Order: sequence, then structure tokens, then C-alpha cells
Amino acid sequence: MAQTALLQGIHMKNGKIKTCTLTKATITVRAVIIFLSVFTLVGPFLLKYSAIDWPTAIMYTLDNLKMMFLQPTFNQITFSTAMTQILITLSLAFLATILGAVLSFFLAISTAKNLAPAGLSNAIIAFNSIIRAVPTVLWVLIFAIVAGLGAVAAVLGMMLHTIAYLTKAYAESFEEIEEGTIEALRASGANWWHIIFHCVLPQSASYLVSWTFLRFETNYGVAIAMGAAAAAGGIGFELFMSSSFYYDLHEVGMITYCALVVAIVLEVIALQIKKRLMTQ
Amino acid sequence: ACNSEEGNAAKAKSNEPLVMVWYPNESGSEMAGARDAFGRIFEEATGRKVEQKLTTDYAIAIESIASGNAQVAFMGPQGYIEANNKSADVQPIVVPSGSSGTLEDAVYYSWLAVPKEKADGYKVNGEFALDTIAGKKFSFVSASSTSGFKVPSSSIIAHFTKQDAYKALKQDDLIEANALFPEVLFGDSHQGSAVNMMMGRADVAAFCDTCVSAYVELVEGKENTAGAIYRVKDDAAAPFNNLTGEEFVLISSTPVLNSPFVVNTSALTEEEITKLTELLISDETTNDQTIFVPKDSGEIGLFYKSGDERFVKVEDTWFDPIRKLSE
Amino acid sequence: MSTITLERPTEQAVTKETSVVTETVLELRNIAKSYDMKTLIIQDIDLQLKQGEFVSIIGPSGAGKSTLLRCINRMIEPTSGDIIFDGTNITQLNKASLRKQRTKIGMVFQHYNLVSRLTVFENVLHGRFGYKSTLQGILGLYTEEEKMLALSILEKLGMKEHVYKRCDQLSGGQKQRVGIARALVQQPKLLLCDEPIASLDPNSSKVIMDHLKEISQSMGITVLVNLHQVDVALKYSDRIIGLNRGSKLFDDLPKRLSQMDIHNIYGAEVDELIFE
Amino acid sequence: MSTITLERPTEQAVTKETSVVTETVLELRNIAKSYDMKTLIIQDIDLQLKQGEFVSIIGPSGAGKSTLLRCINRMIEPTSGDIIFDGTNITQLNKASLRKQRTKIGMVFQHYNLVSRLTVFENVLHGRFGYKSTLQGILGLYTEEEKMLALSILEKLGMKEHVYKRCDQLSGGQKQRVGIARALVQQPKLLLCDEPIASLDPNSSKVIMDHLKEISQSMGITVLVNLHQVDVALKYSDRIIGLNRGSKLFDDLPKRLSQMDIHNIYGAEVDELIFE
Amino acid sequence: MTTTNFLRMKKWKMTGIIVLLLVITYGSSMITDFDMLKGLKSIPGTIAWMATNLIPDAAAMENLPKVLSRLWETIVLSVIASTTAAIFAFFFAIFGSKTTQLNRPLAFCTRLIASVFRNIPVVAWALVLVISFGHNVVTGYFALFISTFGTLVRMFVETIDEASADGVEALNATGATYFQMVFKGVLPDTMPQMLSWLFYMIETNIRSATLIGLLTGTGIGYLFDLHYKRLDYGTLGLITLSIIVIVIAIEFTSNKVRRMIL
Ligand SMILES: Nc1ncnc2c1ncn2[C@@H]1O[C@H](COP(=O)(O)OP(=O)(O)OP(=O)(O)O)[C@@H](O)[C@H]1O
Ligand SMILES: Nc1ncnc2c1ncn2[C@@H]1O[C@H](COP(=O)(O)OP(=O)(O)OP(=O)(O)O)[C@@H](O)[C@H]1O
Ligand SMILES: [Mg+2]
Ligand SMILES: [Mg+2]
Repeated sequence: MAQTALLQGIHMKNGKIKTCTLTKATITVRAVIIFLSVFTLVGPFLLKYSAIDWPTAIMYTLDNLKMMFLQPTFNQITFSTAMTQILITLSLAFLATILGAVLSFFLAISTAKNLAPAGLSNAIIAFNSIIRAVPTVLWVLIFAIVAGLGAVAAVLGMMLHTIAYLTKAYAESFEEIEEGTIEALRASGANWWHIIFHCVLPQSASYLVSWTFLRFETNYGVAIAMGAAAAAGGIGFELFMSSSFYYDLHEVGMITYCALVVAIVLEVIALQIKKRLMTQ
Repeated sequence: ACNSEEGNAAKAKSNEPLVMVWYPNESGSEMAGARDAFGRIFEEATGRKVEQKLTTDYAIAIESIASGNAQVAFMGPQGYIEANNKSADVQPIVVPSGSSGTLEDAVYYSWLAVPKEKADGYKVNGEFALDTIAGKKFSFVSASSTSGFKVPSSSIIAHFTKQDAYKALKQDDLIEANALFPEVLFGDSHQGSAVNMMMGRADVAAFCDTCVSAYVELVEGKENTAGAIYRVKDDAAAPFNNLTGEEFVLISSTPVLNSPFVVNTSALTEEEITKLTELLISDETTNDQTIFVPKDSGEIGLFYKSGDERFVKVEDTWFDPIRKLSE
Repeated sequence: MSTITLERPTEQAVTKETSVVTETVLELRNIAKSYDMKTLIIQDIDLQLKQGEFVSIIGPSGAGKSTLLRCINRMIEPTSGDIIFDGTNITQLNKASLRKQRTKIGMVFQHYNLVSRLTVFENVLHGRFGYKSTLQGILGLYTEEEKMLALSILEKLGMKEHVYKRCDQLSGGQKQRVGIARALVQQPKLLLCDEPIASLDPNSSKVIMDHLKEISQSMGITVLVNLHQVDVALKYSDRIIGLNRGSKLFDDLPKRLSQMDIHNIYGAEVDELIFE
Repeated sequence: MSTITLERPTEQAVTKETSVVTETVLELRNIAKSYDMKTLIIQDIDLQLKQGEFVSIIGPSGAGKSTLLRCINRMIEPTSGDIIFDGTNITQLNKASLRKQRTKIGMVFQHYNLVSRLTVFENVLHGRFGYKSTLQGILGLYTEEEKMLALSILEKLGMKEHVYKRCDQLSGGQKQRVGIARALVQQPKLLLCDEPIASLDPNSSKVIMDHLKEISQSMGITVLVNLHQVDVALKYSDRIIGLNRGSKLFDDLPKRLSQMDIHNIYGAEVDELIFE
Repeated sequence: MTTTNFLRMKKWKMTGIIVLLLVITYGSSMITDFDMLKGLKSIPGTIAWMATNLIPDAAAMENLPKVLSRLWETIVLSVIASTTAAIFAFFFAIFGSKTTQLNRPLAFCTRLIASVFRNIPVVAWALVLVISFGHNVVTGYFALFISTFGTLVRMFVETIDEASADGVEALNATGATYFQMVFKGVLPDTMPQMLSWLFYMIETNIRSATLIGLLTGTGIGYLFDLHYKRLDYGTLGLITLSIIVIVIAIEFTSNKVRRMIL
């Protein structure tokens, strides 16, 4: 008797009490997960394979990995060349990141739903999708044709993807800012720019920095390939030579180690800066 | 007519640096010493500072020389044809000759090779015959390679379109599985294509002689002819290090024209071009050991000297045979 | 720019100087607001506030207290009616002039709405933006007078030792005092407070209410406070306004607020209210 | 698993049945804790809690109230001393046995600590994890009895109509009631509450404190509460413990807490406290 | 007066940072020969070039069926690789996040492994994989898996770090086991953000067409590479257009899903 009273308004299924009702959110999550799982299970059967001799292939992989990572040496180039070239690659990545970041900031304040009108915001989002869809190498090619070979082509080519990425990331950070603080400043008679620089920027600074560094890291990877393609130099050219030309896995391994160490140092620096910004 | 006009325009900015673009894969070997030597030659010829641009991207190199962003380039014959198609201002000036010192043997070779133990399967009446490659797994180098795709594919098409079954086949079709080859692979490099064949991923592979010469040695037959047997050297480096001692046989070997130095005529003056050409074919250049490295010196160079190798003047029409291949 | 001379409040200052309360600072005429153009959230609101008055608005949740308050400085646009503030009809103003008028209306929020990564000092100085050009504001070019003003207000609110602390290191009560300081540094004639103590523990609540009361008395600033707690409203207000379903049901001195009135204002909910 | 029969509390139940309060549930012996192995945050704490007792810990900020509470269920490891809970020395237990013991100690947090995307029902059932294997827990396989238990507790706390609401849609007071329900569904012998009302408005605070008091009385569960508000502690506790700089200064009935004791416990800060 | 000093100090600091960035920018420009003005001037030319060259012509449209079938292959591969990588990344992220780590050395190792996977140049992976596996879907799968895994671990770690530690604490206090805590405490809170990252990686993987193409010899990227090397810009335009459509579709779906979940 007490039980039936208790169960009033409670959902049952097969005589069992349900602990959650199906809301739009749970249905969506489940649908997405089921779809992805099914797709992942069925997907492999939709692809065409050429036969693989697995034992040999795996043996070769291990052998190659051993040559690369356990016996790295410099053959064609020297350590100092490698370092200079890495510096060039880093510079390219830095330029693409910093220019992209500055532009992205202004695009992002015109994109964030809480700061900009919906029309402008949607236009920029669409524009970004288009930029992102064009492969970086095609951008670099176009800039190389128009502006000539060298750093300009490489940097601008990479910058476009940086913008597309950072604008989205920044805008989402801005959208997470407490609406209340913006409202408070507006109520005190502050104008839009005041709000951007004294409310939006300080609140999202640590996110902005961490996104920017993440992109810097990505750009560093991209710059390896793109610097070489655009004739701007960098470690990518040496990597290309030792891999595609000399097939020198030992040197590829060595260069990889150098590149990796720099990347990890970057990440550590990024973490430190972020920590300071959070606590300062 | 329009050339001279633009030539004048170029003359006006002739104190701007001269941009030279290199695409290393087409140039035999990367050798800073040789590039610097060329830099000196160009500087002497034009009185302009020379900027060497090294790109790993084939399309970017071609577009640069065609648009005049670069004025001088060293590129493969196929690259030259495409640049020339884009802009008629792009013209060849010299190519490195063969050991005779003339245009006659200014060639290298595009090979079709098969593993030695299976070689007999490619013979008809004791002779190697192209017919036998139908239905095999084939490996090219890359779709943009002259000796690794253009040349072999065009000779294959030329051969098979005579047969009714393959009449409709076009060169483009060979870039993926087609009526002739159930599977088409790309090695991305000449070495890669050779490895595809030796590891059994492909039955037949196309690649060029000079690109693998460091790894293989002739064991039987005449160099660069069908039937020649090559063996991977015992001390071969990667990617052949696991394949030492493996042998393969050429079932065909086609000569391919050497790579030219090209200029963009709209971006250089007549005078500059003439001077450049003359300097390149001069005895001084010919005897420059950083450019033509003596073959037995053991050093790596851009070009090797075993006989009378030198640069010889060349005209656009010399490349017509290659041009025909793509038609 | 005239600097307010902020004196330490003397004990006598707590007794209201009625002579000051004369001028009408704010007048609402027939204000109505609808968010969806169908139902009116507030309607027919007429209201007059005099200088230095301390007025509380009470009413059940959803009565339209916040809506009314936000209409006053046009954080939301009233659907009809006129707002005359300091002799100007605010409803007619364009953006730039509105910005100017807003500087004279301070606002204090339930959740403080501070920029948590900045220091107390910087947050307080934000109140000066209304007086600045875009560039001055962006570069944070404050005059020495402004800084002194901010400091003196912070001192008055007992926050002087925390000026350089980042706001996320403060307790709720301290944050609210920064919020009040930010509003005061605007040198407002009117202070709007939307449930300033709803997020605070009883101790901090008392501190904040005391400060607000003091501000209205010693500085002659009109204070309009939304409150949930009837007991607090009774204790601090010069006048109480009772709102229910968007209509003004009561507008009189606290002592005139009868149990009947409370029942009218809060409807059936009255039983749940706790009077300690 | 025995199901507790949860009766609606009758008015008489509010008067404490002293006969029940006999058994010692928790005993702390000489507990000390240092985070940095240099300074002791708490020291020499001896404490005995009997079944059904309602005990408050008061003390200034930083006194070590939270530290002490967390040591009891070893959310943080005490540096030295013994904790005897329900006859078992908790300090000696390995991970698995500790997990078992923790199920008998419910914990209620200042910030509720709910999984905000899940429903009230799911959050409450989380309290049953201690009784389940990992897999059962992950798959959410609860028995019907467990669900009924959760429902009856929610009903008792007046939260039944919200069972299927997501926790991020609740008010603070409602969230805290879910937090309490989660602790109760563990069927604990001891309830540890770390400032359960510090984030709540006065009305909700009263509701929560009333519920806690009721739990200790009608269900015989021992309740140990950290509080900032002395007045609340005085009103609800059977016994008050005063902590200052990690040492126990007071441990007696509320009525024995003198102004002098308060001054000792809170030090100079006492003047800022408000007793209404 | 200290107040003035304080604000001035802060401004000096800001100025210092800006100057530092400017100096690095200038230095980088010197090192790489980067000419900002030239870059700016080239932008109109770029747009003009795209407008004239990247418009698919009739010849390019003939490739449409091929483009579509290749695009499908790419989508399938990218979904498979991203989803499987996400599963592994989830467990790595749990062990790597501050909130849910078992112990610090393990957390450090986890993050290090992810960083290595993420930062080894693609060219190097490509070399190893293509030599060993040849051009094959499997090669592409591994390459995508490796880079996606590396990136997702980092994204997931940050997501979990941001999710409040409160729920975790409460579950620990109830006596829940580690995995109960992870699946019932952490997962529900972080799921929307993680799904959003997963969608983002699927999109990225479709876009990183050139890489997959190079490695697999299949997919839209292979087609891109082929036509790129032949300077067939009409078809490149078509391919790009088709990628744009997919990217926008995925972004749209992702936003829809996110809004539904939140
Ligand atoms: N932006 C909005 N759009 C639509 N309706 C709104 C909006 N803001 C508030 N409302 C509605 O207006 C009514 C009054 O809301 P308001 O916030 O003014 O009440 P309140 O008296 O402040 O209540 P509380 O005490 O809960 O803060 C409510 O029914 C609310 O749902
Ligand atoms: N994880 C920790 N590591 C180091 N020190 C800590 C840690 N947690 C707390 N402390 C220190 O221990 C002391 C006591 O903290 P605790 O949180 O127990 O105090 P409290 O009495 O609960 O204070 P409050 O009333 O502010 O919650 C403080 O000085 C605090 O700085
Ligand atoms: Mg309100
Ligand atoms: Mg505490």
C-alpha cells in the first residue's frame, strides 16, 4: 500500500523502476554513440584492401622503427644544421601563429554569440569552414604563385588554417564567459570595446594562451612539411631529403628526435605559462 | 613580341635577386657545393644576387617558374613540358650530356623490372614481351614522375591499345586499378617502387636507373637492356637493407631525356640568357669538379663525369618525344 | 570632475537627515514590460524615488522584481511607459546618451558579476568606464583622482587591505563589497541592487545591508533593492514596495506593512516564509 | 540487504529518544595531520561519537574543521592516531576494506558535489556503489529494493516530484537535499557534513538543518557537522566541539558554551560575529 | 604611491610581453626572410587566382562520380580511425588527468606517450608505414589513428581537468571503485565535450586529405594528390568544394548534437 503511493508518478518499464527518463539529451547521446559504433564496426567492410603480408609487414615496421629510434645518427647533415633548420621551422610556425592569433582575436569577438550579431557570426563561421576545407598545401601553392616562393607563401598558407581554428576556439572561450560580468560593465556605462578588453580578455586569457600554444605546436608540425614545399626551408627539407631521397632511416630518426624534443619543450613552456596565468 | 616588352620590364628590375628553384627529386642528388657553384655562375652571368629556393613540391616549382616568380630552374623533362604548357616563356637552355659530350646520349633509363625467379613468366618464345604484364600487379613511382610513370605508362598504352580488349585504355586510367592491371601501386619514390616489386606487393615495377644505382649492381647482361640482371648490393642502405642479395631482371628499358636547366624568358633579358648559357657550356664549368664530380672519386655530386660530360645547348623541340608521351 | 569627500561615517549620520530627502531622482510612469508581446510581466508601474531614499521591492519569485529593476537603466527595454531619471526621459535616449545616463545609475548584482581574474582595484575602476573615451578605457588610463576615489570607497567599505587581491580569492561578502564599490565609483545618484544578499551567509548579509543603508544615508544616494527576505526589508527600508504578478500591490512605510499585505503580496506561499 | 522502513516522522519523534544513544559509533584517538610533514594542521584530537548524536564542529576559517572531517573516512590520510569506526580500526584497512567501511559513512558537501548531468534519481543511487561490484556499478544494475529505498528517502526529503530532473536544474537547497539523499541511501551509521549550508540562502539553510536533525533523531544516525554559524550550531546540536589551530578547545553541551569559550575558539575574530 | 605603481607595473608587464612578442616576430621574419607587406599585397591576387583557376570546368565535372566515391571512402576511414582512437584516448586521458589520475608517474608517462605520438612528424610515420605496409587502407588507418590518438588524449585530458573534481570526490566518499567513479562520475559530465572533440577530429581527418591520400592510395586525398601533381586545378576545385560541403555538414551536425546534449 505504502509502495503504490510511493510509486506514484514514477516511470516503470517491465515492472522495473526507471532511474532516468529519456530526455532529448540522453536520446541524442545514445543515438550518436550507437551510430558511431555501428559505423565503426561496419566500416571496415566497406573499404577495399590490397592483400597484406602481416608477418612481414610487422617485422619490417619493427625493423624500421628500430633503425629510426634505436640507431639514430646524422649522416648527410650535422647537428648544427639540424638546429638552424629547426629554428627556421619554429620561426615559420611562430609567424603563422602570432599573425593568425591576432586576426583570430578580432574575428572571434565578431563570432562569439554573446558579443556579436548572429548574422555576422554565421557569416564568419561559414567563411572559416571554407578556409579549413582547402588543404594547407593548396593554400601554400596559391600564395607561392601569387607572392613567390619562400616564407610569405608558407606563413600565409599556414596562417589561414590557424585563423579558422583559433577563431572557433577563441569564440567558444568567449561564449563561456559569465554573462553577468558583461552585463555589469554594460550597466555601468562601459562601451563594447571597454567590455572586450577589460572583461572578456582577462577572463579568457588563460584559455586563449593555451589554445594558441596548442596551435603553435600544430603549426610547428605543419611547418615541417610546408616550409619545405614553399621553399622557405626548415627541418622539413632535410627530413624530406633523408626520407624520400636517401632513405636514411637513421637520420630520419635523429631529425625526428630533434623535432620531438623541441615540441616537448614547447609543451612544457605552454604548461608553465598557463599555470602562471591561472594562479598569478 | 610580347616577350620583348616584358623583357624590358624585367630589365628595369634587374637588380632584384635572381630566384633559382630546385626540385631535388629531379636533380639526381642534393649537393650544396654544386648548388653554390651554380649560384656563382648565375651571379657572374647576370650581376644579380642569386636566391636558391629548394622546394619539395613539384607543383609549386612548376608554377613558380611559369609565373616568373623564379627565373631559373633545374627540372625534369616532364616538369619542363608542363611549365612550358603553362607559359611559353619557359624555355630550356642547357642539359647535361652523356659521356660522349653531345646530346646523343643525354639520357637516362626507365626500367620495367620483375623478380629474377619469376622472370621466365614474362618471356614469350624466349624473349621478354610486354604482353605478359597484363593482369599483373603494377607499381609506378608517382603520377608526376617522368621515368617512373609518364614514360612507362605511355609505352604500355601504346602497346596495348593495339589490342581490341584494351582499345579504350587511356594513360590516365593507369593511375588506378584498371582493365589491364588489377592493382596499381605507387612507391612515391623510385626506391619505393623497386621495393614494392622486391617485397612482392607488386609483380612488375617501373623505376629509373640512376635512382637505384647506389643500391644495385649488374650481375649479368648488358646495362640498361632487357634481360640485364641486377642484384641488391650487400651493403645497400635502407630501404634495401632487408633485401640484400635479391635479384631482379629488366624486361624493358626505355631511354628518357635528361633534365634541363630552364629559364623564364620574360623575367630575364636576352643578354642575361645568352651570358648564362655561354657560361654553363664553357670549359670552365665543364671542368668544375664540384659540378661534374669524377665518378671514381666516391663523392656524391649533382652530375658525374666518366667521359666527356658537359652541358650542351638545347632547344624546346628536343623535348618533343617526351611531349608526345603525354598526348 | 568633482571628487566626493568621503568622510568616515559618524554615529550621528545614521539618523536620517530628512532635510536632504527632497528632490525626486527617479520617476516611473506607467511602465509595462512583455518579453513575448503576449503576456505582460510588469504593468502599470508608477513609482517616485527621492534623493537618499532606501526602498525595497519585495514579492514572490517571478513577480517581476528583476524585470522592473532592469527596465530602469534599460538593460532591458520597457514595452511602454516613461522613465524620468534626474530630469531626463531615459526611454527616448540614443545609445550614446543612454551610456552617459547609465553612469549615474549604479547596479549591484546577486552574483557580484566581477571579473574574477582581475584585482579588486581594477574591478572597482571599471565603474569609471562611462566617463571615458574608448581608447582611454581600453588602455586603462585612469586619473589619480579616480584612483584616489576608488581607494577611499574601498576603505570606507573595509576592503582596503584587499585592493590587490584577485577577486576569485575573496569570500562572497567581500566580493559583494567590491560590487558595491564599483557602483559607487560611478558616483551615481541611484543604486539598483538585484538581490544583493541572496548568495550570502547571514553574517555577510548583515554587513552588506549595513553598508547599503549607510551609503543612502551618508552619501545621499537613492538605493532601490530587490529582496526576498521580508524581515530584512522591514529592518532597513524607508519604504517598501510589494509586487505580485507584475503589479504594485503595496507602496508605503515598513510599519504599515500588515500580515494581510504580506499575504496579498506573497499569495499562498506565505506559509513557507520563515520569520526568525 | 535489509530495507530500512522509513516512516513519516511523527511529531513525537522530534523529542529525542535517549534510550537509543548508547553505543559508540566513532572513536578518534590522538589524531594528527600534517600536509607538509612540518606543521601539524590538527593534533591530539580525541573524540567519541555515540549513535544518533548530533555534533557540530565550530571554529575559525583554517582551524582544520574540513581536515578533521576528511580524516575520518580517510579521504585524506591522518598522519598519526587511530580511528575506530563501528568497532573497526579504519586506519589499518587496505583499499578494498576501506571501501566497504566508507559505505557506512555518508558524506555531505558544501557544494553538493553532484554529477550535474545525471538525474536526481541516478545521483542518489550512486550512494549504493559501495555495495556493488565494479561492473554492476558501471552498468547501473540496481535492485528494485535499492530503487525503492532511494525513492522513499527522496520522498522523506520532499524531493519526490523532482526524481527525474537533471541536477543542474535544481536550486541550491534542492541540490543539497539530493546530496543528503545520496548519503542516506548508503544506509550509513555516520553522516559527515562539511559546511552543508554555507552555500545556501537562509530559508534553504533552515530546511536542510531541520532535515539533518531529523535524520539523526528518527533514524538513529550519528551526524557530525562542520559549521561556521555559531547560532545554528547552538540551536541544533546535542554537543558542540570547538576547534582552533587544530586543537580541540571545547567539547560539551551547547548550553555550556560561554562567551568566553567562543572568544577562545574564534580568537580576535569574535567581534565580527553577529548574533541576531 | 603604491596604487599608481601597481597599475603602472601591470601595464609595464603587458607592454613588456607585447614588446617581447614583437621582437620575436621581427626576429622570425629576419630568420625566414618573411616580408609582411608582400604578404598583404598578395591577398587580392590570391582571391583572383582562386576565382579563375579553382572553378571546376566541364572536364573536372566528369570526375564527379570518382570524387564522390573517394570521398565516401575517406569518410568511412576517418570515422573508423577517429572512433577507435577516441576509445583508447579516453582511457589514456583518465590516467593522465589531474582529477582522475591513479598516480603521478603514470599520469606523466601517459601524457608523454600522447605527446610523442602527436609530435613525431607525419613524414616519419609515413616513411615507416609505407615501406612496411605499402599503399593500403591499413596504412592510412594507422597513420590517422596515431595522430588522432595523440591529439585526442590532450583534448580529453583538458576536458576532464576542467570538469569539476567535486563529483569524483563525492563518489570516492561513497566507497565507489575507481571505474565506477570514472564511468558514473566523470563520463556523464565530460561526454558532450568529448563527443564534440570526436566530431572535430573526424572533420580534421577528412580534411587532412593529402596525408591519407599519400599513405593509402585511396580516398579523396589520393585523388587530390594525383590531380595536384598534374596541376589539374579544375578537379582540385571540385574536390575542395566537396570537402567544404562535408566539413560544413559535420560542423552543423556537431553543433546540433552539442546543443541537444547540453
Ligand atoms: N529574458 C526573458 N525572456 C522571457 N521571459 C522572462 C525573461 N526574464 C524573465 N522572464 C519572465 O518574467 C517573469 C518575471 O521574472 P523576474 O526575473 O523579473 O522575476 P523576479 O521577481 O526577479 O523573480 P526572482 O525572485 O525569482 O528573481 C518570470 O515569469 C520569468 O519567467
Ligand atoms: N590539501 C592541502 N594541502 C596543504 N594544506 C592544506 C590542504 N588543505 C588544507 N590545508 C591547510 O590546512 C589548514 C586547515 O584547513 P581546513 O580546510 O581544514 O580548515 P577549515 O577549518 O575547514 O576552514 P574553512 O572554515 O575555511 O573551511 C589551512 O591552513 C589550509 O591552508
Ligand atoms: Mg530576480
Ligand atoms: Mg572547510
